[in-house]
Amino acid sequence: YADQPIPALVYRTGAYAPSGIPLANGYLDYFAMINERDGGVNGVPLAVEECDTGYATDRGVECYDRTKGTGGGATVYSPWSTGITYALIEKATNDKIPILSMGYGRTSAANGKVFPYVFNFPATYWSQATSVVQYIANEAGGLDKLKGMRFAYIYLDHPYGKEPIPTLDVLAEKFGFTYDKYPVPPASMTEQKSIWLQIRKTKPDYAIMWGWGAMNGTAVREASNIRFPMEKFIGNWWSGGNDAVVPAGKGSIGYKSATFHGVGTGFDAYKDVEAMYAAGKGSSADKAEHNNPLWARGFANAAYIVEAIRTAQAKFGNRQISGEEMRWGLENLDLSEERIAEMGMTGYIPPLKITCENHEGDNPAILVQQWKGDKWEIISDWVPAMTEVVAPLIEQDSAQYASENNITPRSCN
Amino acid sequence: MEFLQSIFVTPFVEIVDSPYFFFEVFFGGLMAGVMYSLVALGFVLIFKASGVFNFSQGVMVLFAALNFVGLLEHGVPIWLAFLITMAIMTALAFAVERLVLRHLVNQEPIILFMATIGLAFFLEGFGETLWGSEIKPLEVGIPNDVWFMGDAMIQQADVFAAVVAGAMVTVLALFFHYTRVGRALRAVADDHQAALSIGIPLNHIWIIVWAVAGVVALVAGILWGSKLGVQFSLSVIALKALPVLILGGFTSIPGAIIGGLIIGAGEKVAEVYWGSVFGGAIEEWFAYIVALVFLFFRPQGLFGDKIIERV
Amino acid sequence: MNAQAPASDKATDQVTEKASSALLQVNNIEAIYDHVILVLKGVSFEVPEGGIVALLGANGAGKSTTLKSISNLLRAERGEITKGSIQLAGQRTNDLTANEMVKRGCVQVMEGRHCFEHLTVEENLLTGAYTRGGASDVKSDLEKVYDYFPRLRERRSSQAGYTSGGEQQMCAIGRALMARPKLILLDEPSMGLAPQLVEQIFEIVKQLNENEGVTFLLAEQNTNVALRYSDYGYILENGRVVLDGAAADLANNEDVKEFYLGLSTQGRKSFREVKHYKRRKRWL
Amino acid sequence: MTVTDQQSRIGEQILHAENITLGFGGVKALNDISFDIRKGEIRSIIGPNGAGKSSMLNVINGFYQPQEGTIHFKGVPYRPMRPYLAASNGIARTFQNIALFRGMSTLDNIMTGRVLKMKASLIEQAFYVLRGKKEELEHREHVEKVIDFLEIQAIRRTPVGRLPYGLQKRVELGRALAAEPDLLLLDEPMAGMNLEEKEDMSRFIVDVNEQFGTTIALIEHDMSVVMDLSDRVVVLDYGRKLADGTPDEVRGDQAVIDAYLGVTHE
Amino acid sequence: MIYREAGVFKTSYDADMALLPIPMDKYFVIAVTLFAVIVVPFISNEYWLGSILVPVLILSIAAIGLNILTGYAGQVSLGTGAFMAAGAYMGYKFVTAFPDVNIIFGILAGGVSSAMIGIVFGAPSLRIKGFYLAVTTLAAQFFLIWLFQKQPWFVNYSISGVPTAPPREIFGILVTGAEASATARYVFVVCFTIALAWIARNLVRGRVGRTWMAIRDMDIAAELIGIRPLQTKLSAFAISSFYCGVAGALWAFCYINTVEPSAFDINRSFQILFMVIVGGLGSILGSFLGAAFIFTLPIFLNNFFGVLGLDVSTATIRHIEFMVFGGLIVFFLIVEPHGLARLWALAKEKLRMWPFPY
Ligand SMILES: Nc1ncnc2c1ncn2[C@@H]1O[C@H](COP(=O)(O)OP(=O)(O)OP(=O)(O)O)[C@@H](O)[C@H]1O
Ligand SMILES: Nc1ncnc2c1ncn2[C@@H]1O[C@H](COP(=O)(O)OP(=O)(O)OP(=O)(O)O)[C@@H](O)[C@H]1O
Ligand SMILES: [Mg+2]
Ligand SMILES: [Mg+2]
Repeated sequence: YADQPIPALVYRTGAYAPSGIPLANGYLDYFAMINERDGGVNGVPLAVEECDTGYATDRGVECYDRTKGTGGGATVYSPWSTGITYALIEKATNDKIPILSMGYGRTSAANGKVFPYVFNFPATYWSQATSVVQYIANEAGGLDKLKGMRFAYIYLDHPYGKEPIPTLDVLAEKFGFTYDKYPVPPASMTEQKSIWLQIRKTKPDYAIMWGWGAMNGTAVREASNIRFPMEKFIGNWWSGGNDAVVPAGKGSIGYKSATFHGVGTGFDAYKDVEAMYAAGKGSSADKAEHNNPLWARGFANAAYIVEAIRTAQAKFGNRQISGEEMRWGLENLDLSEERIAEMGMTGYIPPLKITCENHEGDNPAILVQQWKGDKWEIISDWVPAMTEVVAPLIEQDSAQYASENNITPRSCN
Repeated sequence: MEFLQSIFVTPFVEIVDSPYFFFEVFFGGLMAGVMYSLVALGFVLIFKASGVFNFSQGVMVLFAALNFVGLLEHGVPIWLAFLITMAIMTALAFAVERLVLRHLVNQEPIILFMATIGLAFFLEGFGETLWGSEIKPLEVGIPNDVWFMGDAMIQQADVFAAVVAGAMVTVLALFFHYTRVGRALRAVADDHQAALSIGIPLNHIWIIVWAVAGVVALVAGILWGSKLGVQFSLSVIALKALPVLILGGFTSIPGAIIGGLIIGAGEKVAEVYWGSVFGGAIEEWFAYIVALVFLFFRPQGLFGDKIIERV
Repeated sequence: MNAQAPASDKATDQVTEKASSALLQVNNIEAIYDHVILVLKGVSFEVPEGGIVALLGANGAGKSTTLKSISNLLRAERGEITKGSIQLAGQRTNDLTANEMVKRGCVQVMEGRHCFEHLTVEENLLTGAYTRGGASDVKSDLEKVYDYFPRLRERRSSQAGYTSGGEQQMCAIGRALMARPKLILLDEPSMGLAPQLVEQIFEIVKQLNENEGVTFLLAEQNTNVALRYSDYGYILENGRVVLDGAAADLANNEDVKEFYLGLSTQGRKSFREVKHYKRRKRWL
Repeated sequence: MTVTDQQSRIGEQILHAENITLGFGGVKALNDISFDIRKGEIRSIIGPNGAGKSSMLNVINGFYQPQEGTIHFKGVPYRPMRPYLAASNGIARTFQNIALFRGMSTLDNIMTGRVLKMKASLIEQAFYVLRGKKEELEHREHVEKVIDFLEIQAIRRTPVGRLPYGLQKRVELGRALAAEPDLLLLDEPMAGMNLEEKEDMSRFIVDVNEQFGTTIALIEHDMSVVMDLSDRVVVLDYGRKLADGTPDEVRGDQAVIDAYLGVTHE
Repeated sequence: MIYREAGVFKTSYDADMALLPIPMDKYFVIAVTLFAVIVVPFISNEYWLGSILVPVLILSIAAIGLNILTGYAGQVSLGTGAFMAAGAYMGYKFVTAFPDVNIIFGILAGGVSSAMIGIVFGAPSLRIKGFYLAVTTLAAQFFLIWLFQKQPWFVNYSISGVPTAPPREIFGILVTGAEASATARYVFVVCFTIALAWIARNLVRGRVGRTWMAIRDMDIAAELIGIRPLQTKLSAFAISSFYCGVAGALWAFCYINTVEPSAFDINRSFQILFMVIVGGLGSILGSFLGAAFIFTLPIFLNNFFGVLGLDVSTATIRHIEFMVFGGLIVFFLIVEPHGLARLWALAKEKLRMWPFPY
């Protein structure tokens, strides 16, 4: 068999390296483990090729162009960057290579009719926003309690950070809470004094953060500086890495964040990884890093890809599969509890079913994790998204996109 | 109409009806400004003493901090780590002089500027190869508690930083103005060739300032590092130092600190009271607008040397 | 240094034996700018201890370049000596840095002032004494310079950048004196100075030379004055020494008279009367 | 030259400075100076260093704004005066410390002398068509005349930064001439030149003055040159006007001898 | 004598003032141009066309722009990225507002609006000089990017905030957007590049160019001989920004296919500045050399280690890449402060004198 080429657009350098490194390690570790343990997917070894984007869009595009041809055609891309994802959507669609932007990138890409080659399961930013609000409601004891609440929304002043705003507006409308927007300019992520002074003044019931890179750590730090109650401070899943809590030291204990997969060290799958480490293989990471949600996220992302490959192989045979076939694999991905158990990931990733029209998956949901000072702990069970809120937004945005780029949505039956 | 009001009326009303908060913002701004000054100071030193706009100052902060934590992580006691890092920064100064500046004597400023950017790239790569790009927490026992003045909250860490900065500025300012070497430094900045012709050893001079700037960078690195953790972004704070630099004047050490205070306080107050009107995140460019306004009246910055125009 | 170096070095050694009294010896040097522009094509001359030697020659002859090669300021202009050797007090100095030269007592006053604009006149002078460390007698020297140039005393506290051309010239010369050098290389000292100041400067040169035994090498356009004050002269024409001799002899040399002193047989002719067809004579 | 054809050459006042006073903080560079320049004459300004000569020129072409006094040029008073106005009124100058555009070739330097005479629009220049092209050629032709006149054909394309001092001064003169000025201000054009070059320079100055009838204001420290060339000389001394008259009058003046000439030597 | 300019005699100033007075140069340039337009598309593969040549050419345009401002007019600017962004966003607005106007005008519209913005931010240059000015141009950088982010109008209120470059055709061939073939995009870009380079050349050797250089070399003297500083500086800012704007528009439409702010952040500004300085201040050719060098060097290094097949982590590679990159910049500056273009010129001089050393 020819190997299954999987280019990995990672970033271990630049301003976002602290988040990029664990992601990359987790991502590569899973593939490595598959090769080590099972000699590849049904005997087809995975040929993973790193290309460091430094989180820069043009560099990412270049990486894509450079690697897409390797080993008979790349299987799938996970750009790990909203900017790069946006830049690649059309390119990849043209080249018939699927993109799995897992929990980032273009939310409306969840509409498989318009974006046949883009997948963003298991949950999108908009779903996440609703889940977070849902969680707050649960804490407060019901959605009705939201009425009259006041939130602070701290976000990176960048398309990524602004994505959930339309959703939040709808929710605010719907449940009668208000929220103040606090944009953090990318060029001065490390300078948030003014924001937190205002928060100290307005004393919001909850602070929600859509941050990235150095912004996360700074925010948590400043929050602890002004003695903001940490358990009322909840970040999205990209604000939930160790890099967010390290700078503030003890001050960050109690800080919460969303995640769409389990964290911790107990999962069976991890044991095989540790075995691999013992054998001196795998990434430079040590098992301590497994506690970092970002590592776990990279790991999960790889797991999904491998499962998609299996699915595709089931249809097209156990050989190297093409990008197009991979797309089919992703589109027909169906992870049952049993399968997840076989993967040794029970409680780590939720059951998931992708369809032609829905690339986000059938039950977007989040877990909420909390920083205990030495490790993260899951403190909630799955909080489902309010799909009824999100769906229309997705419709609207993908429709606009389709019209702008004169795309006629495909039919899924 | 009501837009105008939100610019010219509402903010002042707010200021009046919660003065404590205003004080808090204002003071917080001043303190933020001091942190900028720490970085700006490094720029000023090197510019004043060699006419080089040292863009690598930001990276030097990162580099110093990286070495410092790196050593701490290897169990070196703080004071020793500090000394070793100082030594490293001095060694760096030597290297820079030998390998870069020496060969660029008497070149146009922009060429030297460019060279320092090259240096920045190198240092960044070098530092991270040595110590990796992961984020590293830095704990050196800087007081992390708060004081209250009425409702207003004051971070002890900020005050600490301010004291340190103040001390450094005073020492350096005196050094430059009243010592023979200080005079020589300014001479070099004016005219490399003439300085050579009267026997000022450019290379020593450069080593001295770069070493001093290195130490300043180290101090800045420690203060910033214990705030943000030591990570790549430390090098980016250089950008925050630039408006401070032009406002205070490239060649003025006190200017660095005063510029810092003005910018810091200005941008924070603006952000808090006027930011929302413009949709927030204005402080990023506001600093530059402030600087621009000042420069319009004093093109050489508040305290910079006058730009001499003769024919 | 290139292949010829050793050879020329031997040559020098012989020279050294021959004239050991020479404080400065320039042996057959070639200087080149930007790796391509060859300016000095084998210049040799020597300056005796306690002498005043004049380098004469048209623009672009290479006078300044020669001085810069001696004081090692050439490198700062992307120039270099590709051949030959320079010896100060018998020691080869080609590879020294400029400030080592100053330490050894050889200071150049550069063509076109080069004051430190932002420093005051006084600070300029003080930096001149840099190599002397915190020497105590700096103050008195400062006073001496002010006595030489009273105008500087008046302007002592104004930034050099704002002083007039001549004032800057004085400042530059004064600054060099502050280093208490053994050998001063003066590049066009009289440029832009009022007549009586020109005289004055050369008087100062003479005094220093006589009272304090300072040696001078001056590149000067004002041949007339230069020859009156110096005791030996070399004439440079595009990169080569074409004529040399005791100042007095040169002053009486017909060609020098005509082309440098403008004294043809029938005395000095008016600048108005200069003829367009005037024959331009060159030695080569 | 005989008195008569001197009269014929020299016309009425072209420039008239009244009670010019200019101070910088402490120093009074110029103190209530009045003098005039007649059309077609060569007018020298001499005086000790720091007397205010260059400052005077700077006032005349509007680089310094005098605190007091007015200047009439071609009969019209002007102040405050922007430098480029002076230029467009026909005042060109050279500088004491050479102010050439070091990065540009001799040719380009002199071409810049003609900017005021070029009118092509940006578009025409961008596509090098119509006036854009025509002008370039016309003016190039004129500039070549200047180059020939100054005998600097050889260094046409050399970046001026590399030229030896003397030639730079010559190029600078060329740049001024290219503007075909009515009044030409020369600040120590012969400083740092040897005799031969001074002779050339004088020749150019005389020719410019005689052939094109350009009025010239000359600052120079070489007395023999000044005395030979100029029709009238004004002597400044630390901001004051010391004397004003024909070379011989001035040469005779005791005050001038004390303050400036010192021992005459020729 | 391999390369010769001696022995070439011109009979008219016209000939002497031609773009390239020396025949050798002329033939060389013509050859290269033809090669670039006609041959390259056939011989090079999609990766080279789409991911190396297109961006290099686009960046060259930006570099020429900055070179006009910094290299010729002597005004250091760190706001290039913002002016590119202006071109991109305004170009996008124009193209979407007038879907059936030829895309070329869309690109130019981007350039023009950028030029206007350039004038505004150039105004302080009258009083503020040198590095002070350089730093103030950062105001443009941050303010504009902020503006384009804040105002949904600039992105036609798309919720995602990152609109994709609409596909447009010329002669029925797609030239923008992702569907456009690399070849088409390349040809489109290369034509722009050549035209703009030619115009730039005309400008800098003509009157306006000379006034720029005059201001650069000695602004006071320039003013005293009748050059109006403000006009001159503003014209430089305008034209420079125009070039940057066009480059920005092309970047968005023909390379990354999206209009997103982070593509034009401050790092872009610096990248262009490197190109200009390493390439050679005050040289059009230099702009190209610089762009090619700065853009391809990291990629080359990155592949290089891969080729060596030595087992170093991508992180280390990237770090070494940084070190080598920085090192090389310094190295080049030391070898020749006036950049690659000057090296090229020196090489020619050596050739002229060959086989003599000097
Ligand atoms: N930095 C430089 N780069 C290139 N060429 C130079 C440089 N400096 C001087 N030259 C060339 O060297 C030659 C000699 O210059 P130099 O200044 O030594 O002459 P000079 O005798 O001092 O003339 P002057 O009397 O005008 O000062 C000149 O032809 C000049 O073109
Ligand atoms: N811009 C200025 N600021 C301060 N002082 C100035 C300025 N310009 C000139 N001066 C002073 O005014 C006086 C006259 O200067 P100016 O240059 O006119 O002298 P000058 O007659 O040209 O002397 P020189 O013959 O040496 O050139 C000098 O003392 C100088 O210091
Ligand atoms: Mg000379
Ligand atoms: Mg003068």
